[in-house]
Amino acid sequence: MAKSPKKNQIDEDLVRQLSSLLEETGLTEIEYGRDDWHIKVKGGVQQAAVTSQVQNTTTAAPTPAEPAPAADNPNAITSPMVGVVFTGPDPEAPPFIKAGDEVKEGQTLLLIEAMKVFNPITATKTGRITEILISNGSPVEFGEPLLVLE
Amino acid sequence: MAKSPKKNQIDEDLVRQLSSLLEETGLTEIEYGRDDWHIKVKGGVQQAAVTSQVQNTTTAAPTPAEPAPAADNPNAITSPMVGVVFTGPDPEAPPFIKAGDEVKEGQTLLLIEAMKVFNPITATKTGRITEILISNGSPVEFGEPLLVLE
Amino acid sequence: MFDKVLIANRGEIALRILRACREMGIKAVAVHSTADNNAMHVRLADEAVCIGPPAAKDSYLSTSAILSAATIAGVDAIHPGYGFLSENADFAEMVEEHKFTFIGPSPDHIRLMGDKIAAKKAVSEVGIPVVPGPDGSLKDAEQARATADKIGYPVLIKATAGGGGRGMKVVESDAGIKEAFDLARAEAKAAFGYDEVYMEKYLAQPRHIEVQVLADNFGNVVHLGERDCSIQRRHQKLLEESPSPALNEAERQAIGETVVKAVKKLGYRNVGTAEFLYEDGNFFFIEMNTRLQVEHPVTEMVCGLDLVREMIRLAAGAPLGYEQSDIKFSGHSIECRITAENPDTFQPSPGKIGDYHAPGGLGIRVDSGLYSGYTIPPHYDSMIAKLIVHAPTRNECLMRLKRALGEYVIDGLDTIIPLHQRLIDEPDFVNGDYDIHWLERFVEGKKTKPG
Amino acid sequence: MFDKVLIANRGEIALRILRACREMGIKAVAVHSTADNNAMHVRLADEAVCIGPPAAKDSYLSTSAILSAATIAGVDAIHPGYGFLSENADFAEMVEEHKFTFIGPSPDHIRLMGDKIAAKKAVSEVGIPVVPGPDGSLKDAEQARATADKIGYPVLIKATAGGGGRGMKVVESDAGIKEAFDLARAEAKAAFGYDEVYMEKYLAQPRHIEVQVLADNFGNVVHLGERDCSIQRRHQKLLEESPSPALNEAERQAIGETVVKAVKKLGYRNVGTAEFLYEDGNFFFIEMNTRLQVEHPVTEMVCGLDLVREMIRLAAGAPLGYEQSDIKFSGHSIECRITAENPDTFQPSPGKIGDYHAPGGLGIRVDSGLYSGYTIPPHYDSMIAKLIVHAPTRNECLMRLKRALGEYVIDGLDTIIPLHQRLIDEPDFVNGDYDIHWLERFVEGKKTKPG
Repeated sequence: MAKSPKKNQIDEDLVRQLSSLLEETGLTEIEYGRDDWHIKVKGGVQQAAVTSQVQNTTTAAPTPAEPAPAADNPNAITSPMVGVVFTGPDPEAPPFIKAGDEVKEGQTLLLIEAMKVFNPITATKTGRITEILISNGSPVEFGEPLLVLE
Repeated sequence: MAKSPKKNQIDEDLVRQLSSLLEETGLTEIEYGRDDWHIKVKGGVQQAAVTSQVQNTTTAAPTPAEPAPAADNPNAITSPMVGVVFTGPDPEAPPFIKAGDEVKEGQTLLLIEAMKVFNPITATKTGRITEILISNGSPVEFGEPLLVLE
Repeated sequence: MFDKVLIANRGEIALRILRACREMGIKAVAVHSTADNNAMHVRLADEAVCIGPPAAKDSYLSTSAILSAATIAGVDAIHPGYGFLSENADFAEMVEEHKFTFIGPSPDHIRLMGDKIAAKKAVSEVGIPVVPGPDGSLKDAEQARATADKIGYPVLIKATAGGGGRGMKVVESDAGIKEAFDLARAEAKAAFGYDEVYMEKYLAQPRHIEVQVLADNFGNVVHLGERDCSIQRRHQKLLEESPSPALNEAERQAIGETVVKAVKKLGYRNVGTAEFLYEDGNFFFIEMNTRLQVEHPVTEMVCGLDLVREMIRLAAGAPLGYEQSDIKFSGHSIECRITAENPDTFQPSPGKIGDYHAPGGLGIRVDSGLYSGYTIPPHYDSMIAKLIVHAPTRNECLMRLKRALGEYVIDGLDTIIPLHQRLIDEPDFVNGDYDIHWLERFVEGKKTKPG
Repeated sequence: MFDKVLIANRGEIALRILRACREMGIKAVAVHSTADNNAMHVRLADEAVCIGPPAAKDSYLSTSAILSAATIAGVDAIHPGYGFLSENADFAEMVEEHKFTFIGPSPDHIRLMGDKIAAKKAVSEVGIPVVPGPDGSLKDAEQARATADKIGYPVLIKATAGGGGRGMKVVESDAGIKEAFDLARAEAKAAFGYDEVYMEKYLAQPRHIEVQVLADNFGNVVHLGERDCSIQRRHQKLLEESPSPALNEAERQAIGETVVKAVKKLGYRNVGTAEFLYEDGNFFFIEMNTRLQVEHPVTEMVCGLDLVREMIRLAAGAPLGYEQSDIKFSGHSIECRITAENPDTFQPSPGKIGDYHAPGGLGIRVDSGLYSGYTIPPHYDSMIAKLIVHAPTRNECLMRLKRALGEYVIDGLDTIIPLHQRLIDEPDFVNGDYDIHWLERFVEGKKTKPG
């Protein structure tokens, strides 16, 4: 077996041999070295299938559902319910807040209408609205980010 | 292939070769080094599914088929056909050879009977029989190791 | 016909309904909790709306969240599947108030059949045989004792709001009556927030046999034969088959006609199942399920109808379009419910699916949202797949089922597939000789032997 | 009945046969080349014997290797599947000489039908309509020209030993006759080592419709209706359906009875398929396939029989046990052959399967040995799976097929699934309005458009 491989030449049999050794031994990694050369092989990690499956099944699906990216921004205020979001008390009135506004904890920022009931979304802390992620009258899912308060 | 890669220069063929090796072997990473150069490639973790699937489907299968372990010993002489192996010219006669015997290249070691025809298995080189892996009259698959000649 | 239907459910039944919608050219809207973001029915849906956190009460049981989603998505109708809100009359009513079509029976019938005592009275009035027992609830242990003396021990004390065996107690003799009465009340209270209980004659070794019916809005009703669901553990069905090995053609026809007549008289619509206990050739009504059932596929396999498709058609106001004489039964079908549980200890085993490979070939059907890499959320029912097999005869069906169970690979967690494999090898089962207590005894027996 | 059967094939059909054996309680012995060590049928087999290297000629086509394996394993019978040795009369003969049962027609019938000219003559003598043309081979270009003048252009020059379109040439006019004759001879020589060719009338826009028959060893014969296999590319079938959208009930019965009568007269046994070209209400015999066919599942779906099971039963000497009047057809079935090829360029795409997820639910059948992580060897046919769909009507069948193709995940290589998805959306196909040239035209058309 493994005689020292010639300059810059991969000894494929050596790699294959080590790979079948992985198979056989159940090891996940083998590193082997000689004075003037060394080799290291790693076996597969189970995880793999998952993520790729996710991508692929999603491809296969006509219209994949996007998980609500709530987690994306720790400062994002997310919707506590599915409904329609309103930026002001009524269509004519100006919005409660706009990007850049300083707001006080407890201050009403938006309304979410569900089952004819208007639920106020209030500031979780005193701070500044850096971004508004929704538009007036748009439907929102549970957990959907509405705006960013920093 | 790969001539010695110059300083700060990538030998693309070498990378391609290793990546196809990943593909082929189902490895996820190959690191390969020499005094004056070294390389390491990681594959999509993908591969993983293979081996585990192999194990699992096999578990689910009533009686999994074992791939002929021909490769196990480079000095093993394997069966060139499916058939029944005989250690001597006829049931009464003594076997052609026994473990420990010195044999000459071309010398008949065994007979394999397939379709009423007896096919001689001859020594591929001059050497010593270190092991006999089959018993007289036993069936053998294609590629099944018969004996070890060193 | 509807353009868009909301599926107010999850798991394999949500996928089942989605597939029917697809095949009818109807857009399917999935609603899901955050725990189901990657569920197969969510991925394959035309639209998906996240309606709440994992806890079912805040998502799949939240009428307001589901109706808001329906409004936003602009659907025409809502299919409730089974479980969750499927037998909630108030929900069905709200759905209709919001001008959506509820794909199922009328709220009134759901309400009627939801009250076990009222249901028993109602169906017996239209000619369905019921279990001997007073048709009133029991006010105290004394009345319970008196009633038991009248109908004779053993007796069964059940929660009026019952279901799934909770608030259900068997009493063998006078001695145990008070304790059983109190226990049943307590359990009923805990399970249904409502402690009314009633009593009926307890049958020693009955089979569970149920009759499937379909009814349009014009009084046309057909039955689709029976399902034998006697293989149960803790009142949970594990394996169902159609036809029942216990019925002969005459019995089949007789009970079918009885149920059809009754359903017509009740003015019942859409889909329904009359559940019976069957002992010594007699049927005793248990309850009427006003929804699609988990085990509906075995009926589909033997009568060639797509029940979900039919529910949608009928809900849209289409007439049945066929009569009893058009219903042809062919072959035998068995369904194995595959749960993520240890086959010996029944420990739930949620987690991530490693390799997944469903059996294939002739006569095999798999209804499941599983895929390699999917993580089964711990918040919901442990049923993860249904393996349904169809063949010309029961014997071929058993051989095919055995073959298919052997091919099924669900890696990364425990499933009860090994239990199914053991039980279909049992002579009793092979001979169709089992009652609703058989599996409990079998499981106990097995546990003592090496797994 | 047999105790042990050797499956002399690979891929999905080996698995198909293995499943039938399992369900009949017969031990299945797989034989395989070193390239198929990890094939699903090898893993699921009761016994597996490696018979040679990847090259088919040294393994799946090696009669001696297969018969040695059969001897060693001590089987009762050998099922040849399709392709490989399935229509090799000498092999069938050797199998019987070795005292094994060959699961298929008699060697004599295989030999007769293997010779296209003799077959045409034989079947026309028992009343099967054939394509106009002399029943002798052509000795030279001159005779070819004379014959063409007689039957009129366009004509088709075909290899006597033909199959799969090799050694087949269409001649539009007198001008092209010599070149076509020489080419056909050369191709025939190359493909079959035998350059005899013959001529018949060329049909401009025929459909390929074939009739499935089953015959026992006692002269009982039934037909199982027809399959329409007109969706072909380079003479390779891609999609098949039953019943044919082109036939009416009268035509179906007529051709079925004609074939049954003929098969009885020929004393034919086991399974067989009479292939016809169909144009303007007329059938013209092409050839008789003396084996199980790739597309047999669509017949199984509509008539409820397990063809492999029947082959085994009949080979074991069992009588048919039913008559033509017992064969009931229900619904519609379509099979999509899924090959590992680029859907636009048809470049073969062997390699390792990444994620694999087969469609499920009502009316879906998948026959395939694929699994996640399996490496498709480059040495054999590119067909890796068959998706078979069944529904009450052709329209529902198409909707279901569309749904199922959308769910099918075969990752890591190209498959022609996208081509199937496109073609079932084509109005021509939806209307059943296609002939054997339709797909070629469709594919050409598509190629010009963005993929």
